[in-house]
Amino acid sequence: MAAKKKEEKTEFVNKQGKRLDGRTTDQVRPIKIQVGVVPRADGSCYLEWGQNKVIAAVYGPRECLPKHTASPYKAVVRYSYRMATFSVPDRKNPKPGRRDIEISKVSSEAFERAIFTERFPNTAIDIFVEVLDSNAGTRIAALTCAAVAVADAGIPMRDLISGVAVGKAGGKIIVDMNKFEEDAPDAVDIPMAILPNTEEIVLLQMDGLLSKKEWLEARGKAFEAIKQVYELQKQALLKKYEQPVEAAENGGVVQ
Amino acid sequence: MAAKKKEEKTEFVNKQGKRLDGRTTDQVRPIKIQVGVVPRADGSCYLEWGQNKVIAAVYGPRECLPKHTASPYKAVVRYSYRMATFSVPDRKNPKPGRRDIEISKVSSEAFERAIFTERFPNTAIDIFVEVLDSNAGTRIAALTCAAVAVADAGIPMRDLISGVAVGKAGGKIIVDMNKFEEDAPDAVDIPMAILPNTEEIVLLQMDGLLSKKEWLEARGKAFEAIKQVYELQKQALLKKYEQPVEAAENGGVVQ
Amino acid sequence: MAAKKKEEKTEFVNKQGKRLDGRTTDQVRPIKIQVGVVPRADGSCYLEWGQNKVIAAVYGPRECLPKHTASPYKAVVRYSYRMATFSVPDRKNPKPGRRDIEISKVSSEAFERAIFTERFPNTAIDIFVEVLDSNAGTRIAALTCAAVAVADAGIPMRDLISGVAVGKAGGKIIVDMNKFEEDAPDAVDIPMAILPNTEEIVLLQMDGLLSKKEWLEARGKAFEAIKQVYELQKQALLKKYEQPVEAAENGGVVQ
Amino acid sequence: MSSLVSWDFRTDKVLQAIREGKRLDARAFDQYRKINIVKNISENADGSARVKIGETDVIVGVKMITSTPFPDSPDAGTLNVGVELLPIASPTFEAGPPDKESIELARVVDRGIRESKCLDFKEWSIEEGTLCWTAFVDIYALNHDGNLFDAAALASIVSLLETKMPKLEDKKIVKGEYKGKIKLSRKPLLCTFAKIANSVVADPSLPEEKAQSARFSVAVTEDDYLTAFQKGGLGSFTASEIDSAIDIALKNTKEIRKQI
Amino acid sequence: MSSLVSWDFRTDKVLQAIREGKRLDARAFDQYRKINIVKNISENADGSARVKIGETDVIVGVKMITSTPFPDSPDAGTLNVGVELLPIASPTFEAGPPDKESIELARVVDRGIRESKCLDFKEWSIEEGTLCWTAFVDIYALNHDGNLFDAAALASIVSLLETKMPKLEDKKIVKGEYKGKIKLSRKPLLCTFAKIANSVVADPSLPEEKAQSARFSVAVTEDDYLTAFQKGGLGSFTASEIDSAIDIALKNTKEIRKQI
Amino acid sequence: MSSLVSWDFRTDKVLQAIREGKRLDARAFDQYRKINIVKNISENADGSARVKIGETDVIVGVKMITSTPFPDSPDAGTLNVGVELLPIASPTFEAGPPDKESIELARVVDRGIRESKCLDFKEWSIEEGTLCWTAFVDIYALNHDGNLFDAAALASIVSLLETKMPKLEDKKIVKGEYKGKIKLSRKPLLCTFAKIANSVVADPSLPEEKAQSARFSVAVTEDDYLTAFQKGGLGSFTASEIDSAIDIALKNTKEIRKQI
Repeated sequence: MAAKKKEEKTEFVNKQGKRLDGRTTDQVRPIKIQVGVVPRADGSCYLEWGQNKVIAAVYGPRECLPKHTASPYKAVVRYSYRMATFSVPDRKNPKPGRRDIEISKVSSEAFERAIFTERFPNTAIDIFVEVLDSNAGTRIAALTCAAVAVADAGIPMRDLISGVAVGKAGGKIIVDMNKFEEDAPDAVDIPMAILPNTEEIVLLQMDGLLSKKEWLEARGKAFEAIKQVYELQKQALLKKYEQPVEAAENGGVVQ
Repeated sequence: MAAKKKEEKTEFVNKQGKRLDGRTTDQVRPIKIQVGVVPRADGSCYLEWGQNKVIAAVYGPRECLPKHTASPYKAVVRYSYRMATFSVPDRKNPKPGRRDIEISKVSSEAFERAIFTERFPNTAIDIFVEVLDSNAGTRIAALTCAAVAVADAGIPMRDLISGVAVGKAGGKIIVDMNKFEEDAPDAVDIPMAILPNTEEIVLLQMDGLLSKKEWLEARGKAFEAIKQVYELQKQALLKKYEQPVEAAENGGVVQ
Repeated sequence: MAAKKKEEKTEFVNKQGKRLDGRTTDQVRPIKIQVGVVPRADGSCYLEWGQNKVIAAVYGPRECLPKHTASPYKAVVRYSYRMATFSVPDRKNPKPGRRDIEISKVSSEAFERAIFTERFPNTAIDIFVEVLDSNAGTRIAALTCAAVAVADAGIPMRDLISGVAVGKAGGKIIVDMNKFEEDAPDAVDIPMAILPNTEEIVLLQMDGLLSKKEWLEARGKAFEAIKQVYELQKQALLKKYEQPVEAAENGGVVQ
Repeated sequence: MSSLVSWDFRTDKVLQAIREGKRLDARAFDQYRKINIVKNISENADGSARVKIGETDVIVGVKMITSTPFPDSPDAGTLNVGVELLPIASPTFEAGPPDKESIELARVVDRGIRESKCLDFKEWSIEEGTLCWTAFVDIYALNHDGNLFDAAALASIVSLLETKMPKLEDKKIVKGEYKGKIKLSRKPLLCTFAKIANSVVADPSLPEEKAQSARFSVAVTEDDYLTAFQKGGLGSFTASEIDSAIDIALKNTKEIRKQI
Repeated sequence: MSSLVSWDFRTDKVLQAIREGKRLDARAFDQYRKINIVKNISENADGSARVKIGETDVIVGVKMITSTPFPDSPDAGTLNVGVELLPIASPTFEAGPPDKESIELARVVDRGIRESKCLDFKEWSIEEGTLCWTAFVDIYALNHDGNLFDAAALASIVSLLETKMPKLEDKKIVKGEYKGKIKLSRKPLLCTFAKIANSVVADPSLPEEKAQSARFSVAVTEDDYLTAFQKGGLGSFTASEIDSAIDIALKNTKEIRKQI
Repeated sequence: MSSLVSWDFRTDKVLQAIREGKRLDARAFDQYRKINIVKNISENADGSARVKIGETDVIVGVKMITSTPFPDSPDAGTLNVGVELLPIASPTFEAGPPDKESIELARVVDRGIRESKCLDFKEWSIEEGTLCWTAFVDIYALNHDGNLFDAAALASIVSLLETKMPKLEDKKIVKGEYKGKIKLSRKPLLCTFAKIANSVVADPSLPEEKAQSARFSVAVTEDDYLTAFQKGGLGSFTASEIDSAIDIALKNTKEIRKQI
């Protein structure tokens, strides 16, 4: 939060509409998804999103302990977002911080909407996500990866969860900001996730100074980008059933 | 405890028998009590004692969890004394310290004597007190406030608990020391609480260098002062049933 | 582990085969053992081994709480190795560190082998050891002391556990290293414990640079030394039933 | 004893009313409860306030502390927001280290203030790289009757507006002496909405919170900037529900701001 | 196995005896059990002692450590008393961070010593504002047979009387070298009393502690000053019971002090 | 769902096979599963690797951090090894502070590396007594299928071999700039054995670990030194079993080292 801001004069989008990393304002970084990378888990997924690398595993529905935390009406979803100590420029304290806890909370709530929890009373569905490398947008990368892992576990969902972080840098609304853009002096960050078929918003956060008009532009761009993410998630799930999962000679990444 | 001591030569009581804040050696600082300030609680009280400001709420008798801490013979009284971070000159660490824990323990024990706990086996009576502003004598202000809150909750008691801190500064025995007096080089602090009708001592602590003779003088002054405190507690309880509780336009304080 | 190493040229064993404290390479420091020093415990022992001083108490077999940690097949052995803050040259943090936890774990496992745990299903056997003074070899002193305490508690064992730390300093394999020897630049430390009658190894750790040949020499010396320790343990246990335990006029030490 | 009230029963009543276009306490869907603000309620705090929204009661105190700046902002001070959901305030709150509820609350209040850039942290540098001011804003819930978010955010801003900057001598704070109030260039306020059945209402009461499927909070400034969003709860919002909530927030805060 | 003893049965016996003016172990109401003191039981400690009162067994070690003085006492050292009720000592003690029992015990021992002003903390200043001595007095219970308070306080004073001041070179401690013992101008001792039925007895044994309704401790010096009070337990004391306990404490400590 | 597998049944099968001189996965008693190594899997790490032994999957990242040297080694840097048994990796792993299993694992990996003297900590001194490099080696289990010890140790050594030393300017790290790799003079590797029935097998799989009575690990270097032993588990080893395990470790590591 107290991150160093870049010089005011940096031009984040040039006259040709290109960003410093060559992307257009609407363009998402390359995404690679591999399903079923943790044999011991009920469902799992490895995802790369630009430099971000995350792994997710799902256990459940299983017994909900301690018992007083269970619900007789539905499964409890417990989502845990964590970052490896080496996944950030400065070494992260291994103890979960307040940011980790907040992200885990709002992400749990997104999955409570997506999963048909009412079908599994008195159980817990545990979703664990670990960030192995990072460059802005990890909470959305984690959520997107976790949604595929939940599907891989065969847990019935209303829809996958798909998301993107839109934002502002140098006065321009751009999609899927990278770390350099996130450090713009006027940066605004808007992580957002929806159930793509109904366009219900299940996660929405924002920080920065944003006008209502800018919000409407950002929201529009986000919905477009999310459609692309959704297609990649579906393709990865299909691929699992088309070809045998290969051992990770290539580092566990589908090219 | 490692507080800075004032110059040896300070005269804490002048020839006219007046203290630096104008009080006599026997005089208690102004006390204001308002009953029933926390609508969600079973009983509550807000109290100002000089600069000290404390709020107390009582919940119970209620289920005692975890169950192995309950008693089949009586209610368990759990008293929690805490200070807001901004209630002291230096910012207090929000984590309860050893002082908080000791005060909570001896105050719990005082209430175990005051309350007819044997009438509520297998339950807990939870008393929470938060100090919002402080200037010496907070544990007694808290206890006095809590006693009114317990009465407001309708929990049967042998008697209210009333208390005062007596002590020594500049060689003189004085009642209800303020922070400046507490920092005297020869300061002695004696927090004391009794059941006023039977004069049973239910809380007694002391630190400082005190002769037996001085103790007897201090004890006598304390018993006198406690009678005044007791009257104010009873008046506040009566007032609740005489007039409707007003919203805290005046900061929750009865003038 | 980051301990300061002594000058390379120190000669740890002289031409007469004597070490700096006068011992031979095979000689164990003086050991004193007193059985039954904690009246409230089910079994107990106080042991001095050179400068090391440890006290052990055993409670159990008793109820195993929390219940989900119990086994329907056997008693659970819980061994706790702790060091008093003042038992080391620098004051030790009172919170158990990673070293304490590791030593407690491997020692617990040694006792799981020694005790006929299968005779006491659903119970816990708690072994607590506190180091009061130290000079190298405390984990073995603690284990040796605890074994006597377990016997004193009347808990049936396959055999006592007896141990010694062998090692290397200045290129020589020596038995029962002291702190000065442990700080040799080429020091190797090998704590080892066996059931003496079957010569089963129940605890074995090592750190340092050691050749296979040196290991064989060290192992041989260790087995010899352990026999002496075993005799002292047996003598102490016999003594308890021969003479009444004297109050600790002499500091709780059998001369 | 309030803890014995049947929440299921009350939830049904809230839902039924909302479906009929009403609220149990007769407010309009976009209407706040009565707000009461008392300033400077603790002398030992450098700034403090007590805010009630209906019966929801929150107290905030600010302490200005000298500390070491962050390595990546060596010439700037900082802000630290903490929340304690005191067990005084509700039978369901427990003492102990901050849980996820209080952490979320603290972080949303923090973002609303920080991201509005109302505080010029550069002014809080004392000596580059070694010493700066940190404002510790500590929030205590005293009675929970719904919408602690907005009460906490409002009490925080009022407390900061009252906060005096301690005097320094030899880089040490002189107790009880001050050199004027700290400066705030904006007054961001938080507005929280509950989605109940298919409606969205402002400033939810406790029974409404129990009946809500989702929560949305937006922090707005007097110059109509949005500075923080937070969606919470198990349900979802449509895009148009969010847009409409933002409009109501911009309108309501103009009223609330008059009371500060 | 001692943990299986029926305490209810023993409590009845204690109460019956007290009502008949007797104690189960035949002591007078104001009489201590036999006290045994062994000094210097740990070479790595700068001072240490083991004290038994009856079968109650406590060990204390002192470490003199260099540290930063408190901001409000830049020219003084300080004292830090810790207690561990080792699970060795009783089937009811559990390992873990200090609980309220051990915190109360530590703080009462601390106050008794500190408030007697027996230690001149100014002498422990090394460099004003930056370096001073802190005495860490760590108390370990080895066997609990009642009245750990007095055993802990006595072992602490004996340990401090034996404590040597480490040598300093370049503001760093030279291991194993000392420049004489630290100075104590007084020897405060703690006396603890149990109220059982309507009587008050000195030095309660464990069965007496189980039967007591309340506890009172007073620390006294050889020049007849009182330096700490602490009432504990669920019951109460009359003023005259307190006064009488103080008199007994002043008398008993004269005897105990001869053994130091 | 893997957590529902009957381990008792699998354990019986393992034991039966071992008694017949076989392993369930048809390996020889001294044979490792297939090892797969991927280097540099995290750009933000200064060195990193992912190692699979069979389906056991471990990731390690190294961060070089400037810190204060230990008082007893003012002219040397140091090593800090941490392990997180992520709940991702097994239904029986739980989130939370390190438990005794992960502490033992971290300390055995640490000893194997440190005691081989492969790292010259003196080279990591920046300014005597005040500043040095600490290598934080953090190990994360991603899938647990037995023998996490060897996978963790191998991934740690590979990560250290890849670790670049950050550039310093004014004693501060320049993000993303490096001055070459750190030096390792040896490559210690850990070999772990399971005692099952009366046999000892190398590189136990998860079903074999469930069936084992005891575990023995030995770290060895390319110049045939032993640098760490660790016996774990409820059972015991004979001296000749230990000796034979050491010989197998010296042999197996020559093969494994070719893959680094």
